Amino acid sequence: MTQFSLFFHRLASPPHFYELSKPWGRAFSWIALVLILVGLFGGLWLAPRDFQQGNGFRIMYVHVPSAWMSLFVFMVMAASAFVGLVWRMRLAYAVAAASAPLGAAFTAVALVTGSLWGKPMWGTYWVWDARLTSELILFFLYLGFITLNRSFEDQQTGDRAAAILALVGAVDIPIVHYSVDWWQTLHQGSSFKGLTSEIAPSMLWPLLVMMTGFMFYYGWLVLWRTRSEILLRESDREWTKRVVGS
Amino acid sequence: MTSLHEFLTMGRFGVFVWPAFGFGLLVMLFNIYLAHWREKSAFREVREVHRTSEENRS
Amino acid sequence: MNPWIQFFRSEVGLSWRERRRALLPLVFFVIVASLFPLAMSPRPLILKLIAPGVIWVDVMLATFLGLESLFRQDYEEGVLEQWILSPSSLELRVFLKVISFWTVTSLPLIVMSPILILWLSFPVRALGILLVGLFLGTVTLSFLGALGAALTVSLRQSGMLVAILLLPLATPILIFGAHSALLAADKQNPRPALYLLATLFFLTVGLVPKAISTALKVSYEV
Amino acid sequence: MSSGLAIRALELRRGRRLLSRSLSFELAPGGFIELSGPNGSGKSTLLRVLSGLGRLEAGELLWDGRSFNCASDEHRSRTLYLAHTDGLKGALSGEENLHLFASLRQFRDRSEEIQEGLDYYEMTGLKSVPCLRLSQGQRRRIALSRLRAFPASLWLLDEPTTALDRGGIDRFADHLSDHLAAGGMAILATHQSLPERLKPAIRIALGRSS
Repeated sequence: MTQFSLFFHRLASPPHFYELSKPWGRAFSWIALVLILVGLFGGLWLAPRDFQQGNGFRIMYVHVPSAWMSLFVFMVMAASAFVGLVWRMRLAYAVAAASAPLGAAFTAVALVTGSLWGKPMWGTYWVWDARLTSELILFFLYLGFITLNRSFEDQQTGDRAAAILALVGAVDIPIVHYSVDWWQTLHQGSSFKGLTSEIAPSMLWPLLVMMTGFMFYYGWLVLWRTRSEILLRESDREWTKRVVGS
Repeated sequence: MTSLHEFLTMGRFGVFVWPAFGFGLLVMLFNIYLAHWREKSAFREVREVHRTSEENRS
Repeated sequence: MNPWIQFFRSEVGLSWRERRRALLPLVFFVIVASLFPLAMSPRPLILKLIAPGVIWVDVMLATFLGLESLFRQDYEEGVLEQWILSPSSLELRVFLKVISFWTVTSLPLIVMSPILILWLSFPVRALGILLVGLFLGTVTLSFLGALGAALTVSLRQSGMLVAILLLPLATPILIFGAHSALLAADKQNPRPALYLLATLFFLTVGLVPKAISTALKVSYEV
Repeated sequence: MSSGLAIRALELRRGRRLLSRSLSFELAPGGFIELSGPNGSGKSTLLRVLSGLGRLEAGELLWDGRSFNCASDEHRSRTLYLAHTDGLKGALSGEENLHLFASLRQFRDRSEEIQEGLDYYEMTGLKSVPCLRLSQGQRRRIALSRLRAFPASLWLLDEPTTALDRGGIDRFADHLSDHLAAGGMAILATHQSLPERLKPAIRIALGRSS
């Protein structure tokens, strides 16, 4: 067993995961804090005004990372749902259940900041732009996952049912995005080409730093929440008594 | 950014930029609180399960 | 006689025997469609624009609400257990069950829709495209709704839940379906929309039965 | 022990609770196992796992010495599982239910055997009455006639004799003895005591989780 797969094998067993994830979580939280602060400083202070939108474009530094995270977290959810269904790993279900609320939060942020960005640019808070509309539908998918996951008194059935929904949802997201895009071009000509096409390097690096910061922030929170979820799912096992008893 | 004034007002966009970052910060902090609350309720429930299974066995 | 045909006939026969329950979606469909002129204005110019959208959203809701308890009775009577234990393909059995539901519940909606949409002053020449779109759409929606019914089969009542879970997934069908009729009404070429809808039709009919049978097995592996 | 069913170190779980200490037993053809134990002790769960419905937590299953998967079509075609619920559609009559069951078991035509099964359990007179109008005992008799109409070497019966009257129990006892005499096997979960003439090869008492 090579060192690498030994690590994963031990990580996959809930008690080891519970202990191993704590130091990693703490590390992620500090890295996330530093990256986000640097990104904010770069984005809000250093980056030059956009000749078209003035300072309004700075909303991008919170909108784009959260929009990207809302998609990334759904893919993590779908992947762990698949692992859970195929290899029957409780830890995988715990990761999916832990990620769902975080993904929903990122989607909410993306929606609100998107409409706040829309006001100065298009004059209205909500415009049926293809990306925002897909984000809205993604938000409903997250709510569907959370609702289904928690509507069974046996958690295992809830996990598996929600996992199937997550997999079907993951297949559906690109289709939804394409159909909304098709619908958008049908009515309003080509959808708004955002700023990202010709973005100056001094504007770009803070965006990448912010996105990485968000990833670590998600990493920290998902490890933390997964610990609680795995505790709930393993409450019949002995090791949870030691953890909870203290 | 030329001056602190421009930073604060964001050149007439402040009314959109700051609420956007404010909401983002609010949600990220709320996430942390939720995670903390979830851990507390998980601990409470697992203690409950262990207590009842103790009673069943005795 | 081939066991599959025997199974399909008994399913259709059974739903036909309880057609009062199966026709509720039709009544729902007619009532909801006739609410819109009251809510908006009777002027044909306005109604014409919203007609396809009204019919399609109405069909979607009627299908999901009609499908909610597709497997529940079989689950409670222990018959679903025998399906899973039978040495034959569960996917094909689920496929036949959904088609039998479609025949008894969705087909009347399609037959009724031309009348309703003409009330909404929809041009007659575009009726053909509407019916093709509704055929493809209702079958696809029936399979998606059946997935929702399978995911929630062990819940006491899950009326709204099935709609909430599946509506986001059904938006592409709504978009292509409603717009194929809208484009036809405006004398534009509806074919691209119909082809896209047909793609979703084959994708759903091909993949979703597998998801449904997994969902049914999940509710048993307590 | 080559022929028959063998279970090694089987562990059962319902939801989060471990149901029983690990179980091991071997059942030779011609014998049956009597499963007893209070409610919730895992009787039904064991039957469901062996029928291929439930998920095995741990343990190994052998059929004639060869390991097998409960959820395989091969195992399902040689097993008949009678659950707590009779598995009968209320809107259909007894006969229609059995024909539907025939299509489930992929039989093209099974009418004689179905007729014979209904005759054996004295349900011919009521065969076209919708099941929801039959009494619990009558429905149980139709469910049991399924065992007669369709071949299976392993029977998994969850309280087969509930709601049966004295005559019904005797008929079932004869039916079971014929099945065993023909080399069949069975696992019965029961509350009531079985007629004395039925001698279980193995008795397993599932207590509260130990």
